[in-house]
Order: sequence, then structure tokens, then C-alpha cells
Amino acid sequence: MSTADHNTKRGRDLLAMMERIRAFEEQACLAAERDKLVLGAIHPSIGQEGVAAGVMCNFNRDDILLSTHRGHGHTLAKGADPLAMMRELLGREGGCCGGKGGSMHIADFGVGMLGANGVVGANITIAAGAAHGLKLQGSDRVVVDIFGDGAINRGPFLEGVNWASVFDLPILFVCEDNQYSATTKTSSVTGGPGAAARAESLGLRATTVDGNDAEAVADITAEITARIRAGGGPEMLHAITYRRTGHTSFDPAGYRPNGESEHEAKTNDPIARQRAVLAGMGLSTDELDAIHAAAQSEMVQVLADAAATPFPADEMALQDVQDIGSPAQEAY
Amino acid sequence: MSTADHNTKRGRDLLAMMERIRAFEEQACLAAERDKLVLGAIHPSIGQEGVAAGVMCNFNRDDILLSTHRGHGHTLAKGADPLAMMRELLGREGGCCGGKGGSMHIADFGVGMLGANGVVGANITIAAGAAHGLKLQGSDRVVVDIFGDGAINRGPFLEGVNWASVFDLPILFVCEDNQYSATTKTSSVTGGPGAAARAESLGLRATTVDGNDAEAVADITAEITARIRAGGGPEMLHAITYRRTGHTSFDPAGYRPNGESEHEAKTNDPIARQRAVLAGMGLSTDELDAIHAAAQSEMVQVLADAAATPFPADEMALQDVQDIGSPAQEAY
Amino acid sequence: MVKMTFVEASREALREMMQADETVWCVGEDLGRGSVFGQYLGLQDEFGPDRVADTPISEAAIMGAAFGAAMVGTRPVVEMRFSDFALCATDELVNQIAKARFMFGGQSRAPMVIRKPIGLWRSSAAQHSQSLESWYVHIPGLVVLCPATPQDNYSMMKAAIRCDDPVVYLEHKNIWGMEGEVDTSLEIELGKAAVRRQGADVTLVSWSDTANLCVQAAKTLAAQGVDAEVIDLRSLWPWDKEAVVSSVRKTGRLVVAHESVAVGGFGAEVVATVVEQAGDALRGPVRRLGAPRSLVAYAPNLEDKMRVTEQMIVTAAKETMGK
Amino acid sequence: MVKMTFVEASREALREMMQADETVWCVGEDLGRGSVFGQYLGLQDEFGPDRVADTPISEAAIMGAAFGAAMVGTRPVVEMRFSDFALCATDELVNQIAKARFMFGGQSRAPMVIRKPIGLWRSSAAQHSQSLESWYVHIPGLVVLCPATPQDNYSMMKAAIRCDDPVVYLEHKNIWGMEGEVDTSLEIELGKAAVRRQGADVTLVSWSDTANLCVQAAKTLAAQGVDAEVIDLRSLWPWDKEAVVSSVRKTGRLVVAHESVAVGGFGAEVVATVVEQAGDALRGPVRRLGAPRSLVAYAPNLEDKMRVTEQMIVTAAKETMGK
Ligand SMILES: Cc1ncc(C[n+]2csc(CCOP(=O)(O)OP(=O)(O)O)c2C)c(N)n1
Ligand SMILES: Cc1ncc(C[n+]2csc(CCOP(=O)(O)OP(=O)(O)O)c2C)c(N)n1
Ligand SMILES: [Mg+2]
Ligand SMILES: [Mg+2]
Repeated sequence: MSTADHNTKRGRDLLAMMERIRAFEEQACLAAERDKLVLGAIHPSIGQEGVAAGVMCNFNRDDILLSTHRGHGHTLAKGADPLAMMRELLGREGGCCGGKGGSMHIADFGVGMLGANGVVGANITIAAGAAHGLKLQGSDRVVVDIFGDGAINRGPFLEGVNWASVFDLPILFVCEDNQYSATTKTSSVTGGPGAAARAESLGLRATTVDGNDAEAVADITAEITARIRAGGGPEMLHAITYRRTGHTSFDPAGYRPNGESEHEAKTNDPIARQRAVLAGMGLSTDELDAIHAAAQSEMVQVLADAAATPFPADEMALQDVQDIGSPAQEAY
Repeated sequence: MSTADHNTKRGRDLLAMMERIRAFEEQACLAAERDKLVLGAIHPSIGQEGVAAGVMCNFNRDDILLSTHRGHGHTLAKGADPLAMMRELLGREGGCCGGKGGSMHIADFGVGMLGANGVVGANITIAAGAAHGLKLQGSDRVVVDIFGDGAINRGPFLEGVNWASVFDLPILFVCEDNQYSATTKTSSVTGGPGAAARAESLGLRATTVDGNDAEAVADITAEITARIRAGGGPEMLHAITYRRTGHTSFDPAGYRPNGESEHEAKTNDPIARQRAVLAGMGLSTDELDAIHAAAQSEMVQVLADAAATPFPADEMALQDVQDIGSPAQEAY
Repeated sequence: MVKMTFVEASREALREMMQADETVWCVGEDLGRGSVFGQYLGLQDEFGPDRVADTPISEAAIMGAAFGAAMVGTRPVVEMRFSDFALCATDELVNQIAKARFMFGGQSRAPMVIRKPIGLWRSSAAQHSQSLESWYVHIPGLVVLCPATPQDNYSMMKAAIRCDDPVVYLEHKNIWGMEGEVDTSLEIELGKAAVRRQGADVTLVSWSDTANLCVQAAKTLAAQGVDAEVIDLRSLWPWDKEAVVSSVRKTGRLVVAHESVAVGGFGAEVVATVVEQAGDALRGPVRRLGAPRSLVAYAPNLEDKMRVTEQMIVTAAKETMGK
Repeated sequence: MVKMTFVEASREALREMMQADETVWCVGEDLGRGSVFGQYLGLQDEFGPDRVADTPISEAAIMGAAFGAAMVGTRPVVEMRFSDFALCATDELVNQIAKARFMFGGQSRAPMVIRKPIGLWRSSAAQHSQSLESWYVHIPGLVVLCPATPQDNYSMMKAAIRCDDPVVYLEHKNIWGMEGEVDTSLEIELGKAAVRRQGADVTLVSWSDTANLCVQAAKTLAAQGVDAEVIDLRSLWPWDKEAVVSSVRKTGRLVVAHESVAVGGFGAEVVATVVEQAGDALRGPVRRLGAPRSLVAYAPNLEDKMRVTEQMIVTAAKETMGK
């Protein structure tokens, strides 16, 4: 394959992944709002797909990913089955966690996805530890840990990043900076210049990238992961993007400046930008639309299939607690 | 008073305070090792007195201090009564915490000393909060929080310093860097360049000083506290010194390179250095020896008086738990 | 009497306390937007961002800083959002706040109200559903409150803010919208239980939303000829042993029910205390209801397996009577 | 049979497990120097700094990183130094480690041993003296062990490392030097109690160092004509209800004693369970001993007020017999 072909293939894959993530989350939001099938909260990453697609295309199936409450995109991009994920969002049998975790606790160990997390920042030390374990095992696998801009104000950020630095671990920390922490503009509660400066102060090389430019994210992550795979130690990628939805699918986000989100959608959508890149490489509008349509129909079907799946068997309520000791309430 | 006189007075005060701290801790170590009167652990700051004396001479009685397990020096320099402190180390009535806290929990609210702490790093968020409280009250008092080099690897360092940064609080953070964390050389478990860089990444101005040069510590702290009192916001002082004893008075510290401590004692003792400074200002050896002797006899008497004090009344075991709810075991 | 929801009740109490005492302030994430459940709606507009402070996502610092601010004379109301996240600030609460007054020989006070919404709330899953009241009762230095009605949430919030001890204040997430009449002049002494229903046959002891379930169960039991007394402890430390013991001396029968895990739950303390202090008065087997020692799943049917139900309470009550 | 101290026993067990299974490793502060009580002395020399890892003072990261490493197939032994400091890692233990297997639908395991030295140790004061075993028993997903003898510390440490569940392993700081004969071939099934003394008159239930005190008390009682059975639970989750219930069915009398705070302690769970399962067998009042709901002071005489003593156990046993 020529470099140009190679670039086109990667560009197409990036677009396809972003379209699939977008379509998955649009269906998930419909399932939540229109169909009332999602009973817990979901945190869409609509508008942030450039980070998921651009970062994750540099990792293999047997590499390790840890993510956050806003982790559908990362998980899909790691190779998880969208039907198992949608079932999980609906709390159904065959969900990737058997319906026991829901959106905030999605995990698919089969593709190296060791869990979203309902506690902001908690994945950072755990991810460092996964890298620690891999290093102890002499493995050549690496870890990528994605967290939000809000997480850098929690203690585990310092402890986990310092840990990776001290033990020189094969891990990429990605701060996916969508500029908001729930209803708060993150910059208003963050001292100093932010994620990259903090990581540097802990001994890491840190790089900042436009997270809505999927090509740029993919390029820079390729360079970084090459260094990490070569034993260069942990690094930080600070990817700047924008949270277009509310914090959850139900949040109208009235705390944002008027028009901010609409402006971002119009001028800075990672999918639109990638379509433009591919058009520049010579792809036709039809080709691009076909990628969109394929993603749409895949995810419409996924939701339909998920909705047709039964809830888990009641006995599962007491399964997988622990090996020893009965969980049953038998006090009387 | 002329500037020269002023300088001589401050220099003398610095020496006197360092001599008193040294004498207090020497007596405390004797009480522990020779007399078996100290039943819990004590953490001497012998060799680190330059930090305590140099920093604290810039704070008033109604300013607030929070400190660590190695806090005798800071507490004395804040103006606490050494007899009440020694009684506390011996667990006696009239100890500054009534004998209930011991060395690791010394506090003297009467002089604005809100507590040593047995949990490394825990004082950092609390100190930020004290400054927050003062700011809410419109007070012009300021806070100084002293912690060790080991504490910068704990989450509360990031959360507390970021907090002070975000709320722009009147607080000086002092990292008293004695190069060791218990039996570990701190640099071996610390990523990046250390305390100052971390504070800067969180938006603070940070200054590094030779902690064994009491004059330099006093000078730079004077500049910093002037800025803080003028509303300039939080700052960090990184004071480099050396822990000459083991971690506790009982620790032989065999993990250190041979001769390291002895070399420091010989070449870098803050008291010897301050004596030299004062000799340069014209003080005679007799004058300097008199300062030493006064400190020695004060603290010998303090130990004798403390040892002659009874233990607290047994009823104190159930006092000062809380206002409501009886602490007594009355289940049967 | 004013009609209020559970969430309005504590918000109104907080507002009045903030008006009356300028040392009272609130601190937590997203308070300017009312926090997750609207507990602070409008307060930042009224009192400004200094007294209703929006913070970084830093639970340890929220707890620790509030404590520092309490030691210098302010009275913080600390918001932990979900009680689960409060676990990120356990050292601060348990090793620092609860211990300072004693450890420092009485020199300090920590007048703080630490709000931790608890309990099952549809499909919140394992990290957003816990009720760990029994942990806090086990920690000397802490007051532990579990209001279950708008009236109690109003009056107890006021009492909690007035209290000079650190108060762990556990509101149940499932009843924010519960309506009730509130007498704003009613003062509640912390540590006194509410007898929600008088009865002669069996004593049902509970707290938080499960106390409301017990009131329901008592109605059902009445229809079946069983006259249940319902005691809502509302305060778990101090707790009203006298009310429970004297009720059991009257009825001779005891059911304790709570939403949290049964093993190691506070229900065990209630049963053990009754046995120690009034074991001779028991005229039937004792029953204790709580969640299995399993986790709260996302799927609704699995989540339901963690719930104590009205039917379970009814059955247990009848069992104590040999029915 | 080999003579070992309590600290040697778990160190030897750990060494053997590390020799047998190269996925086992240790992680914590100052391990290279043996940690605070010499629990790791010599192990870094033998196994190198990768498998006996010295860490920053970062309890949250120690716990969290060990968990991450466990999920990718290693078996960490985590050192928390004093159980009190483990509170800095509560989210990691309770929200993450304990919940992951269930929450992820059985995809993960967290085979970890989390060592938290507990208990009173002369003049360690309020932040270095706690015993919070009842907290961990209340958390689904965790195994909770409290060995009280060198034999148990040897055999239970091995079983704990073999166990695929996360194990909270609570050694008492006061008995590191306790000597005893150890049969290195003896395997102990987790969840089985040890009957430390057979007796017909009263059942004394305890764990950790208080179990040793009960053995002493039983000797004193024997001299006074009371034949006490001493049950050392050693494992609090799972715990050996059968052993306790059948003993109480035999003796008809129960004393539960532990060092931790009585209110909300695991003793309440034992009493409540016995009352529920064998209430009919009780022939005297039940007694529960634990610390007052106060804090541990530095002054030795005040510290002593928090101790359950042999005399208190003797008195309580006699009271259950109406003596
Ligand atoms: C420790 C903790 N505190 C608070 C929360 C509530 N919470 C959930 S998501 C969120 C905002 C997180 O912001 P960020 O890290 O930027 O991620 P984003 O939601 O923007 O993807 C908050 C405050 C939580 N889950 N965990
Ligand atoms: C959270 C916590 N972890 C571990 C300890 C045990 N410990 C006490 S002092 C100490 C070393 C602290 O080093 P540093 O902060 O540099 O202070 P120094 O002792 O050198 O003054 C350690 C590890 C503790 N007290 N608290
Ligand atoms: Mg964000
Ligand atoms: Mg140090």
C-alpha cells in the first residue's frame, strides 16, 4: 500500500469509527429519552469522537484501556461489540457486564477494556497499576488511560501519574478535555495551566493536541505510543475538545453561554472536519455518506436487538460477589 | 533601631530559637531513650531548626500554623509553651492536649497552632481550609502549613494546593525537604523535579531556599509573607535541609550512606552556621555560648518539671468526644 | 404548617440558618446549579458565591478544607453529592474531623454538617447506591442523622447546623420529591426517635426511607389484625435506646428493617442492645431485615433483589407473633 | 513443628508463596527495610525490588495500582502500614476492588491480600490504634481475616494469597512478638473458626488479640468453677455461624468480646445472629464487650480505659451464669 493509500485507509477508518460512535450514542440517547429504556444516567461524548477514534486506532486488542463514565466511544474504538454495549445500557442479559454495570461501568475484558468508572479520577491509579502488572510480567503490551479535565483536580491524578513516572511504566494518560465538569466550567476550578503542566511537573513528557482533529490526534498518538512501546516510559496527551451535550443526556445545560454548543457543532465537529479531510483526499460525497449510512443502520439495528433482549435472570443478583461466603440474607 | 541592630536582633532571635528547639528535642530524646518516659514515637527535627526558626519568625501569634508529625520545632517557634509540649510528649496532665495527643498530635490553639498530624499530607487540605475560613471572615490573618518532602506524593497535596490556588487564599505552603521519607530516600519515589515544580504547575509562585541558612529562610519568607498579606495569594516555599536523626528517635537509620549524617552535622548545621553569621556581626563566643546555655538549662528544667507532673485523671478518657451521645460502653 | 417536599424542607432550613448566622456557608461541586438534586437551588443567587462555593472535583479537599474552615470559626455545610464519593474523603472525616476535638484535648470544635445522599435510586448501580450509616455510627466523634420525612428534614437540618459536633447527614435519594406538612416552628432534639405509629403487638424499628415503608407495612398489618408500633430512629448516633427498649417491653416483639446490607448493619446493634437491655421482655423471635451481602446491580430486576419490601416487613412482623 | 513469632509466621508464609508463585509480589512503603514491624525483612534481598516494591507515600495509588496489577494477572500483597492509613484508600478498596467483579458481570478478579495492622499499641494515640473490622465485613466482595496466633498467621496468610477474592488481612500490632509452634503443613479453610478451648458452661466468642485474652480468661474461669468454651472466629467474612450457634446450643450462654468500639462493632452481628438462629437456646443474659465510643488517647492510663480486660471477660461470663 502506498503512503497515500495508507493515509486514505486510516482516514476512512477514523471517519467510520467516529460515525459509529456518534450513531451508537444517538441511538442510546433515543433509547433513554424517547423509549425510556435506559433507566440510569448516560453521559454522551457527542462531538468528542475525534479523541476516541484518533487515540484508540494506535492500540491493539491486547493492549489495555481504562476509561470514564463518558466512555462509550473509547470502548467501541477499542473493539467492543456495540450490541453487548447497548444491552448493557439497557440492563439486559448479554450486556457486556451482564446488565449489572450499566453505562457507567462498561467493561469488556475480551478486548482489553478494563472498565469505565463511576468515580471521577479513580481509573488513574488503577491504570497505572495495570501497566505496572504488565511490566512485572515482562509483557510488551501497553496501557491507555482516558480521563476528563475534571479528574485532574483529584488526588489520584497526582498519585497515579507520579506512580507511573517513578516506576517508568508503559502507559499513555489521555486527558480528554471537553472544558466542562458536570455543570462547572473546569477552568474556573483548576489552578495553573492544566493537565500538561501538571504531568510535566511529575516527570512526564506531555503533548497538547486539537482533539477535534482526528488525524492530528492519530498522528501524535502514533508517535507517542511508539516511544512508549520502545520503553520510553509514561506520557501524557492533553486533547482539547468540547462537550456538546449536557452532562447527562437529560441535562439541558442551561449554564453554558448561549450558542456556545451550537457554534462548536457548526464550526468544530470532528466528523465534519474528517469528512473535509477525506474529501480533500478525493473521496466523493457518496462514499462519505455511505460510511455515515452504514453506521446509522448498524446502530439502529443494535438498539432494536438490544431492546428485544430479556433482563438478566434474577439469580444473577447474588452471583459474582466473591468465591467464599454466601451473599444471601440468611440472618433469620 | 538601626538596620544593623535590627539584623543583629533578628539573627540573635533566630539562633536562640534554634538552640531552644535543639535543646527541647535533645531532652525529649533523652526522655524517650534514657528515661523511658515517652511511650509513643517521637520524630526529632534535629538539624532542621533553620526552617522552623526562619519561617516562623515572620508569623504573628494570631496567624495560623499547621504542621506534621515532626512538628516540635514549628510549634515552639510559633510561641507554644515548651513545658506544656513536654508534658504532652510524656502524656501528662497540663500537656497542651491534656496528654491525649502526644508528640504526633501536638496543638496549641492559644498560639494559633492547629495541630501536628499523624497522617502524612493530611494537614494540606485542612490548612487551605483554615485560610479559606479566614478569607471568608475578612480577616487579615494568614496561614502557614509545613509538610515534608514525602507528603508531596499524596493526593491531598494536589487537592489542597489547587484549592488554595483556585480560591486565592492567604497561605504559605512550606515543603520542609529533609530528603527522607521514613527509611526511603524521597527522590527515589518522586517523579519530576519536586515540590516547587508541582506547586508552579498548580498556579503558585514557588521559591527554593537553603533551609539550613536560617537568615536566608527568614529573608525570603519575609518577602513572601509580605506578598501574601497584601493579598497576593498562596505561595510555596521549598526549604531544603537534612534529617540528621533516624525517622524516629529509636531508628538507627542504617539505610543511609555511611557518614552522610555525620558529614551534614559537621558542615551544614544550621546552628553552627548561624553562630558564624552572628560572629561575623560581632557577637563574641561567650555571648553565643550564653544563648546555648540558656536554652539548655530551660529545657533541662522543662523535662524535670514535666516528669514530675501526674498523668491525666482517668475520667478524661471519655471527655471531649462530642456534645451529644454518651461515649460510655453501656451496652450491658 | 407549610407543604414542602423533602428536598425543599432541608433547603429552606439551610436558607433560614444562612440568613440567621453569617458563619454558615456551603461547599461542594456544582452548588451554584443547585447540586445534583436541587438541594441548593437559588442559594448562590441569594448568598453569593463565597457562601455557596463551587469547588473542584476534590472530595478530600472539600472535606479537609471545610474542617480547616470550621476550626477557625465558620460553620460549613459540606456536600458530597452521593455518599459513595464521600469515601474519597474518609481519612479527612474519620481520622481528622471525628478525632480532632478529643486528640487536641478539647481545644477544637468541628461544627460541620456533612451531607451524603444515600440509598437506592433506580439503576444507579453499585457505585451510586450505598448506605453506609453503620460505618459512621461506629466512629466516635460523629453524629449520624437519617431523616425520613419533610418535617424531620427541615427540623433536623436546623438542629444539625446548630450542633457543635460534626454531623453526618444522610438524606435518601429516593424521597426528594416526597411531600408533607412542615411546622417550621417545630424543634427536634437530636437523638430522639419519632414514634410514627403507636401499636401494642410488635415494634418495627427503622430509619431513613425504610421507616416510611414500615409505616405502610403497619397499615397493611392493621388490616390483618396486627397492631404494629413504628419507631423511626431518625438519629442513629445518639440513638433513642429508651424509646426502642420501652416499646419492646410493651409489645414483646421486635423487627428491625433497613435498606443497607444486613451483615454488619446498624440493625445488628439495635437487636443486640434490645437483647442486652430487654431480653427478658421478648415474647417471640426477633427479625432483622436488610439487603443481602451482595452489590446493587444496574438491571432493575436485579436491583430489586436488594430491596427490603413492605411484604417482607409484614411477613417478619407476623413471624414474630408466630403467625 | 517450628517455633515462630507472629511476625515471622506471616513473613515465612509470604516467602514460601513468593517462591512457589512468581505472580505474587508485595507493594508498599519502606518494604525494602522490612516495613514498620519487620513483616518483609529480607524479602527484597531474596526477591528483588520489583517483587518487593518500595513506593511513594501514596496509599490511594498503592491500593489502586495493586488492583490494576491484579486485574492483569498478578497477585499483589498490599501493605498499608497501619490500618488507619488505609482510610486514605477507601474509595479504591470499597468502590473499586470490592465491586469490580460483580459490577463487570464476573469478567474480573482481584486476587489481593491487603494487610492492615490493627489495634492498640502502647501510646500510638487516636490515628494509629483503630480496629475497623466491622466496616469491612459490611462490604460485599471483601473477605476479612483476623489471625490471632502464629499458626493461624502462617496458614491463613497462605490461604489468603491463594484466595481469588480480595482479602482484608488484619494483623494485631501488639502480638508481633508472640511465639508459638507452627505446623507448616497445616491448611486452614477460610471461614472456619478455631475452638481454642472446649467448655460446657458459657461460649466466649472473639477474634484477633482479644481471642488470646479469652483463652486467659477461660483459665481463670476454670479455677473458679466455670467451664468456658472459647471460639476464635479468625475469619469474620465468611464467619463460622455454625460453630458459634452450635456452641451456644450446648452452653446456653454467650459472651462476645472485641477490642474495637462496641457500638456498631461486629460483636453486635454475632449477638444478633445468635439471637435469630438460637435465641431459644439462651439460658442467661447475653454480654457484649468492646471499647467505649470514645477515642484512643496517648496517655497510658487513658488508653487503658479503651481496653477490654481479662477481668471484664471473667465478670461477663459469670454474669451470664447469674454468678
Ligand atoms: C469522585 C467523584 N466526584 C464527583 C462525581 C460526580 N461527577 C460525575 S462526572 C463529573 C464531571 C467530570 O468531569 P470531567 O472529569 O471533566 O469528565 P466529563 O464528564 O467532562 O467527561 C462529576 C463531578 C463523581 N462521579 N466522582
Ligand atoms: C498517609 C500516611 N502514610 C504513611 C505514614 C507513615 N509515615 C509517617 S512519617 C512518614 C515519612 C514522611 O516523610 P516526609 O513527609 O518527608 O516527612 P519527614 O518524616 O521527613 O519529616 C511516613 C511514611 C503516615 N503517617 N501517613
Ligand atoms: Mg470534562
Ligand atoms: Mg522528609
